[in-house]
Amino acid sequence: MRNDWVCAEYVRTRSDDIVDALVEHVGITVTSVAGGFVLALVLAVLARSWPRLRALILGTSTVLYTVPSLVMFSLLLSVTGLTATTVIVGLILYTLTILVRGILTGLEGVPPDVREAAVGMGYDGLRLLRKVELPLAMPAVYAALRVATVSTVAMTTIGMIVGHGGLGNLIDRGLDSNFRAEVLTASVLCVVLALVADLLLVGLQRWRTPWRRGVS
Amino acid sequence: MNGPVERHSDDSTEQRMIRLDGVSKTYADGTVAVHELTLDVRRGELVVLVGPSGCGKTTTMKMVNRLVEPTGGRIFVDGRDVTHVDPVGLRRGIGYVIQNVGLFPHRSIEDNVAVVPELVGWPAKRRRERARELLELVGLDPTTHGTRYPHELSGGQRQRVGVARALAADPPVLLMDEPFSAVDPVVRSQLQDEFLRLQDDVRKTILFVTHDIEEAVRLGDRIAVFKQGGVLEQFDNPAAILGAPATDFVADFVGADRGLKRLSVTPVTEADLEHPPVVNLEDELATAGFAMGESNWAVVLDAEGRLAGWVSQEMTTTGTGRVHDHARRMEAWVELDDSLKVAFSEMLQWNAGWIAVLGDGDRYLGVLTPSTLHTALRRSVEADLLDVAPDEVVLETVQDA
Amino acid sequence: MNGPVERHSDDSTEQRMIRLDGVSKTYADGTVAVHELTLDVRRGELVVLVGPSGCGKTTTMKMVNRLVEPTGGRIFVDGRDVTHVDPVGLRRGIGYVIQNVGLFPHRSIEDNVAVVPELVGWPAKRRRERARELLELVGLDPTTHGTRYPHELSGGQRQRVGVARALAADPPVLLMDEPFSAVDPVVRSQLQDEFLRLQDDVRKTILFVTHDIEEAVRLGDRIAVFKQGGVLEQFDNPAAILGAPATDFVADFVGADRGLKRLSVTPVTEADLEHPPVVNLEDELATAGFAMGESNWAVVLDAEGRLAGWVSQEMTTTGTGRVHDHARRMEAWVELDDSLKVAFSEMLQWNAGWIAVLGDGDRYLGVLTPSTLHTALRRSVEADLLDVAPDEVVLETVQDA
Amino acid sequence: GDDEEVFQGDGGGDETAAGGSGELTVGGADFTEMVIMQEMYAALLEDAGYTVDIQSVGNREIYGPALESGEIDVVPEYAATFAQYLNTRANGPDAPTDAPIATNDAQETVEAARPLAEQYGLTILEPAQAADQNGFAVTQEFADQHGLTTISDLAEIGRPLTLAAVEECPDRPFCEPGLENVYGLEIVDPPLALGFSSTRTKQAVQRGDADLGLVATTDGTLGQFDLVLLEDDKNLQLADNIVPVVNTESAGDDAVAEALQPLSETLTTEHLTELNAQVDAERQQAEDVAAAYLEEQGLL
Amino acid sequence: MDALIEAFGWFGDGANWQGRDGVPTRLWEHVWVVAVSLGLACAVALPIGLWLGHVGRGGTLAINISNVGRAVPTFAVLVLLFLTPLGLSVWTTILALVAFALPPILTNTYVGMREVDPDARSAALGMGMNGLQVVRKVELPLAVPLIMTGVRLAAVQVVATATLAAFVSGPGLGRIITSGFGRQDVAQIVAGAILVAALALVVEALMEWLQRAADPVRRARQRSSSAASRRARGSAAIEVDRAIETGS
Ligand SMILES: Nc1ncnc2c1ncn2[C@@H]1O[C@H](COP(=O)(O)OP(=O)(O)OP(=O)(O)O)[C@@H](O)[C@H]1O
Ligand SMILES: Nc1ncnc2c1ncn2[C@@H]1O[C@H](COP(=O)(O)OP(=O)(O)OP(=O)(O)O)[C@@H](O)[C@H]1O
Ligand SMILES: [Mg+2]
Ligand SMILES: [Mg+2]
Repeated sequence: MRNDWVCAEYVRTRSDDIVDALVEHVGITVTSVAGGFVLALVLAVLARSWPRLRALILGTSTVLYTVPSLVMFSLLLSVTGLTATTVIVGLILYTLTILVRGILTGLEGVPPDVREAAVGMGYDGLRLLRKVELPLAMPAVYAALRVATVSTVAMTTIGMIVGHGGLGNLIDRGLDSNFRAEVLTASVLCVVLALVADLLLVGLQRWRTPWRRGVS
Repeated sequence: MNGPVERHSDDSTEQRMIRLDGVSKTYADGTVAVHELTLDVRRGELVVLVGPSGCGKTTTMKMVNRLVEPTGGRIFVDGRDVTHVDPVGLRRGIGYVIQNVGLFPHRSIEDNVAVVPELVGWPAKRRRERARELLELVGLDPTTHGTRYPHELSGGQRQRVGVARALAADPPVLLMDEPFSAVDPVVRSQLQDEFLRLQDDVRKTILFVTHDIEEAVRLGDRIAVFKQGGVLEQFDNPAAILGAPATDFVADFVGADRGLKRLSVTPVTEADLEHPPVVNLEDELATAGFAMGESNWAVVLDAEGRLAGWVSQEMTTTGTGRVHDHARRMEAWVELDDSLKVAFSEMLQWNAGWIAVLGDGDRYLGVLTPSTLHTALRRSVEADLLDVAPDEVVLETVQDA
Repeated sequence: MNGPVERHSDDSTEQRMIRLDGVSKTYADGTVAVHELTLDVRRGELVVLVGPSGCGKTTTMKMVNRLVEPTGGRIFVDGRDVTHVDPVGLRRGIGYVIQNVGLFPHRSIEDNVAVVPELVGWPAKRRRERARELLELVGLDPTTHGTRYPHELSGGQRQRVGVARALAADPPVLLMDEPFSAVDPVVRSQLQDEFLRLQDDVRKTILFVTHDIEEAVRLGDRIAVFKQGGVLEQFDNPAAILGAPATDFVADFVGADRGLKRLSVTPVTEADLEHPPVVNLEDELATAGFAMGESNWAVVLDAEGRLAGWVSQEMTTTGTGRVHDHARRMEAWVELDDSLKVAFSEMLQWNAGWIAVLGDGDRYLGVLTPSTLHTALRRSVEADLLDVAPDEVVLETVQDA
Repeated sequence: GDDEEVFQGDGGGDETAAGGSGELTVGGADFTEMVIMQEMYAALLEDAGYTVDIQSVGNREIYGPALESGEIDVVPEYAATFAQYLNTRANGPDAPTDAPIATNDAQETVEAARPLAEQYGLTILEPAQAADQNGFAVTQEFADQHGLTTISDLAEIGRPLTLAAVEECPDRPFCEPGLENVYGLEIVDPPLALGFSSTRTKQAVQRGDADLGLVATTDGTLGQFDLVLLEDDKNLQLADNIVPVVNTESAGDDAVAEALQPLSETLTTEHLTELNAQVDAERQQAEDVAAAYLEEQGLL
Repeated sequence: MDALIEAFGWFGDGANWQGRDGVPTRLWEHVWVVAVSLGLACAVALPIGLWLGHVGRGGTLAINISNVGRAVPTFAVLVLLFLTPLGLSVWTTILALVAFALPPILTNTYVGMREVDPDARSAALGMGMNGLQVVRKVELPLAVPLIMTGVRLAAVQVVATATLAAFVSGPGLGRIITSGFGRQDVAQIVAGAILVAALALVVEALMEWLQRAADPVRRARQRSSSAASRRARGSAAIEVDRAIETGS
C-alpha cells in the first residue's frame, strides 16, 4: 500500500472523522482563548493596580507555561477528569503568559493625558477601565490575542493525550500508524485554521477599532 | 498671607466661587509643588495662573477637582469644602480642559464632547443635540466634524473640541490647563479671540493655566504669578502686574517689554485725548483755514458731528470752495475702550501721525497721537500703583520736549 | 517667475550659495507640497522660510540635502547640482538641525555633537575637542553637560545641542527646521539672541524654517513667506515684508499688529533724533535756566560731552548753585542701531517721556520721544517701499497736532 | 504514598448494571490494537444491552486513574504489563525489577495480579489466548545477512548491538537487562528511546540507526518497514495476553464478564496481527474492522 | 503536595545526579540545545527583521507568515524532521526549536526598528549616515529593548518546548520526564517538570539582566542617576530634583 503525503482518497473517505476533529479543535481553541482572555484580563488589572502582585502574576504565568503538557494534563486530570475541560483548562493556563503581558502592555500604554482627562471628567473605577482604558489598549490586546490564538491552535493538538486533541488526535494516530496523509492533512488543517482565526481577529480588530482606520 | 498684594479682599464669601485657603502640596518624593497658597476666584471671573515650567500651576489646578489631594489647607468650590465631597461627582460638575487636550482617540468628536452628559445619564438624543450645539459654539461644523475622530482634526480644531467637551454639561466652573499651548501662534491668537467671545457669552468661573504671559494678559481678569516651589508672587489684574510688578521675579517674568505688553490691556479713555481744530464739511475753506490757527491740519466732521475725514492747512490756502471738496477720507479710527495697542497698530499701519477716537453712536471724541498714547499708558500705570482712577493721576516727570 | 517681488536679482551666481530653480515636489499620494519654487540664499545670508503648518517648509528644506527628492526643477548648493552629488557626502557637508531636535538618546551630549566628525573619520581626540569647543560656543559647559545624556537636559539645552551638532564639521551651509520651537517663549527668545550672536561669529549660509513670524523677523536677513501648497507669496527683507506685504495672504499672515512688530526691526538712526536744550554739569543754575528757553527741561552732559542726567526748568528757578547739585541721574538710554522697540520699551519702563540716544564711545547724540519714534518708523516703511535710504524720505501726511 | 488516591475522589461512575443495561464507558490507550479491542468490547457490550461510550486516551498513566474512579468502566489490557503496573502502584517504581509478579504464563500472572487489582477496586477478567508481547525486530536484510531467526542468533554476530526501545529499557528485565543476561547480547548503552513499537523505532531500525527495535509481536506494519521479528526462543517475554479489566463497582457484574468472555475464547494472536494490519496497513477504520471480525466469528 | 515532597525526595537521591541520565548531564544538554537553537534563530531572524524594519516595507507580511507558522504543532515538525536525513542527530531537535523561536524574535525586531523615533532616524540621515550606519549607530541601539524582549520571550518558550526532544530520543530534561512516565515514577515526573520550570525562570532572569545591560538608553539613564547622587553630595540640589524627575 502506498503511503503518500497527500491522499484525496483519505480526505474523501474519512471526511466525517476530519470534520469531527476540526469541530472539536475549533471548540477547544475558542473556549480556551476566550477563557484565557477573561482570566488574563482580571490578572492584568490586578497586576496593574497592585505593583507588588505584578511580579508574582507574571512569574507564575511564566512557570505555568513551562510545565510540560504531559505533566500539566496528568495533574489536571485529578480535578477535571478525562474531559475536554482538562485540555481547555491546560490551554487557558498556557495562554496566560502571552495574554497577561499583552493586556498589561496595552493598559500601560494608554496615554496618561487621556486617562487624566477621563478621571478629571468624573470617570471612575470600572467605567474608566471599560470605556477608556480597554478600548485604547485594544491594539496591544489584539496583538496578544492573535499570538495566543495561533499558539493555542497548535497546542490544542496536544490534547490528544487525554483523547481531546481535535486534529491532534488525527496527527497522533497517523504518526502511530505511519499514515502520512493523515498527519499532513491534519497539520495543514491546523495551519489553515490558524490562518483563518488570525484573519478573523484582524477583521474583528478593524471593526472594533474604527478610530484607527487610516492611522498607519 | 503676606507678600503679594491682594486686592478686593472685602468680597463676600458668597462671591467667591473657588477659594484656596493656605493650600500646600508636597509630593511623596518631597517635591514642594505648592506652598501655602491662598487665592480666590469670583463668580464669573477668569483667573490665570502663570509662571515658569514646574512652578506648580498644574498641581494647583488639579487640587481643585481633587486629581491631586492637598497636603495642607482647604479648598472650597461654591462654598463647599471639596475634601468632603465625592470626587467623582465633584469632577462631573467642573469642566476640565487638560494640558495637551487629552481627547479620547477612540471616540468620534461628537462622542468626545458628550462624555460628561453621558456620565451623568442624559438620554442619547439630548447628548447629541448638546454636542452639536457646542461644536457650533466653538466654531466647528457639527455635520462635517462631528463624526470624525480626533486624529482627523488639526491641532487647533482639537483644542476647540477640548473646550467644547469641558462645557458640555454646562458646569459653572471650568479648569483649563494650557488649553491653547499645542498650536502655532497664529492659530493660538485666533483661539484666544474666540474664547474671549465665548466667555462673554457663557460667563463661567474659570481657573486658567498658561506659561505665556501674553496669553495671561490677554485673557485674565486677574493673574496669579507663581514662582518655583509654588510660591504666589503676585495676584492682581493684568495692568497692575505689568505696570507694577510686586517683586523682581515678577518684573523679570513679565519681561523687559512689559511696557509694550501693557498697551494691549490699557483702554483708550476720554481723558487721554487731544483736541485738534475741528471744521465742518460744509465750512468754506477760508473759514476752515482760520479755525485751524497754527495747527497745520484739522479734523472734519459732518453735520451730525460724525467723523468725515481730515483736511490740511495747505489745502485751505491753495484750494477754493468748501471743505468737503478737499477733505480726505479717514481710513481708520478706534473706539473708546479699544486698547492702546489697537490704536497704535492702526496708526502705524495707516502710516498716520494720529488716529480719531469715536464714542457711542460713532460720535467723534478727539484724537490720539503717539505722545498722548504714551502719556495715557504712563497715567494708567501710575493709577494702578496708587490705586486711584487714571484721571486723578498727575504725572510727575517731564512729558515732552 | 512672476508673482513675488524678487530683489537684488543682479547677484552674481557665485554669490548664491543655495539656489532653488523652479523646484516642485508632489508626494506619492498626490499632495503638492512645493510648487515651482525659485529661491536663492546668498553666501553668509540667513533666509527664513515662514508659513502656516503644512505649507511645505520642511519639504523645501529637505530637498536641499536630498532627504526628499524633488519631482521637478533643480537645486544647486555652492554651484553644484545636488542631484548629481552623492547624497551621503552632500549631507555631511550641510549642517542640519531637525524639527524636534532628534538627538540620539543613547549617546552622551559630546558624542551627539561629534556625530558628523565621527562619520568623516576625525580621530577621537580631535572630535572630543571640537565637541567641547562647540558646546561652549552654544553656551553649555562641556565639563558638566558633555558627559550627560539628552534626557538629562532641559528643552532649551537640547535645542542648543542640536545647533552645536549641526555646526560640528564646520559646514558652510546650515539647514535649521524650527530649531527653537519646542521651548517656551522666554527660553526661545534667549536662544534667538544667542543664535544671532553666534551667527555674527560664524557667518554661515543658513536656510531657517519657522512658523513664527516674530522669529522670522528677528532672525532673517530675508524672509520667504509660503502659503498652503508650497506657493511662494513674498521673498524680501523683514522690513519690507512687514511694511509692504505683497499680497493679502502675507498681510494676514504677518498680522494686524505688523506695525508694532516692525518696531523690532527698525534701528534708531541719527536723523530721527530730537535735540532738546543741553546744559553742562558745571553750569550755574541760572545759566542753565536761560539755556532752556521755553523747554521745561534739559539734558545734562559732563565735561567730556557724555550723558550725565537731566534737569527741569523748575529746579533752575527754585534752586541755587550749579547744575550738578540738582541734576537727576539718567536711569536708561539706548544706543544708535538699537531697535525702536528697545527704545520704546525703555521709555515705558522708566516711565519717561523721552530717552537719550548714545553713539560710539557713549557720545550723547540726541533724544527720542514717542512722536519722533513714530516718525522714524513711518520713514523707514516708506523708504523700504520706495527702495531709498530712510533719510531721503519726506513724509507726506500730517505728522503732529 | 499514593498520588493516585486523589483520582478516586471523583467516584461517580455508573450505577451497577442490572442484567445488562445501563451506561458503560470502554476506554484505554489510543494505539491501533487497543482501539480495535475497545471497539470490539463496545460492540459486544452494546449487543448485551448496554449503552456504550468509547474513550481512548494517551497512555496508562492517564486512563488508569480514570478506570479506578469509574470514569472508565472497561479497559482492554495486557496481562503482564498490567500486573507490573499494579505492582508499581502498590510497591514503588523499582518493584517490577526487584519483586516481579508477572511471569510468562498468562493464568499465573492474572492470578497474582488479582489481589492487587482488588485493592484499587478493579476486577481482572479472563485473559484471551491472543497475546501481544514485546518482540525484537531487525531488518530483513540484516536477518538474511546474518541468518537470523531467533534472538539467540544475534549473539553470534559478535559485536555490540544498537537497540531502539523505550526510555525505561535499561531498568526492565524484558529489555536491555534481559537481552544481556538471558541472551548474552552486548547492547550499546544507552538504547535509543523512541517508543514501544512506534513508527520512529521502526524507522530507526529500517534506516540502520539501530540494529534492533523493540516492537509489538502483533504489529501489522513491520512489513512496511522491511522488518522481521526474531523469535523469543528463551521465553524472556512475559505473558502479555489480552485481558479485560473492569471497575468492580460499576462494571463488576457477571453480565459484563459474560458478554466479553466469548471474545477472549476466540481471539488468537494471529487474528490480532491480522486486525492490526487491516487498520495500519490497509487503512481501514478500527470500528469497521472490529465489527467485521466479530460477525465473521459469529460473536454478534 | 505529596508529589512535590516525593519530588524533593527524588532530588535527594544521589543516583539521580550521576551518569548519562543524571540531572547535570540532562541539564547541560538542555541548556546547550536551547542556547544553540536560540543563537541560530537570532542569526536568522535578526538580519531579516533589521532589514525589513529599516526599509519599512513587507514587514507585516513576514510577521504574519512567521506567526501563522506557530500553528504547526512542534511535535509534528519534530517527527517530520526525524524522517529527513537529519534523523537521530541533535539537529532535528534544534531545527524544530529554531522554527519555533523565529516568530517572536522576528516580530519584535521588526516592530522595534519601526518604533525608533523618526526624528532620530531623520537626523541620522540628514547628517550623512549611509543606510548601514543608520542601522548600526542609531536604529539598532534604540531597538535593543524590544529586540531583547523578543529574544527573552523566545528563550523561555524554547526552554519549555525543548522537552519535546525526548520524543526522538533527543537530549535534555524532557528525557527525565518521559523516563518518569515510562517507569510510572510520579516523583521523577514532577522533579523533571520542576527542573524545566526552574531553568525557565533562571533564563528569564538572565535575559532580563541581559536586556538591561544591552540597552544603551537604559544604561545611560542608570549612569545618570548614579551621577546625580554623586552630584547631590556635591550639594547641587537642583540637579537632583531634575534627575529624579527624569530619572526612572
Ligand atoms: N506626581 C508627582 N510626583 C512628584 N513630583 C511631581 C508630581 N507631579 C508634579 N511634580 C513636581 O511638582 C512640581 C510642580 O509641577 P506642576 O506640574 O504643577 O508644574 P507646572 O507649573 O504645571 O509646570 P508646566 O508648566 O511644565 O506644566 C514640579 O517640580 C514637578 O516635577
Ligand atoms: N512623506 C509624505 N507623504 C505625503 N505627504 C507628505 C509627506 N510629507 C509631508 N507631506 C505633506 O506635504 C505638505 C507639506 O508638508 P511639510 O512637512 O513640508 O510642511 P511644513 O510647512 O514643514 O509644516 P509644519 O509647520 O507643520 O512643520 C503637507 O500637506 C504634508 O501633509
Ligand atoms: Mg502644567
Ligand atoms: Mg515642518
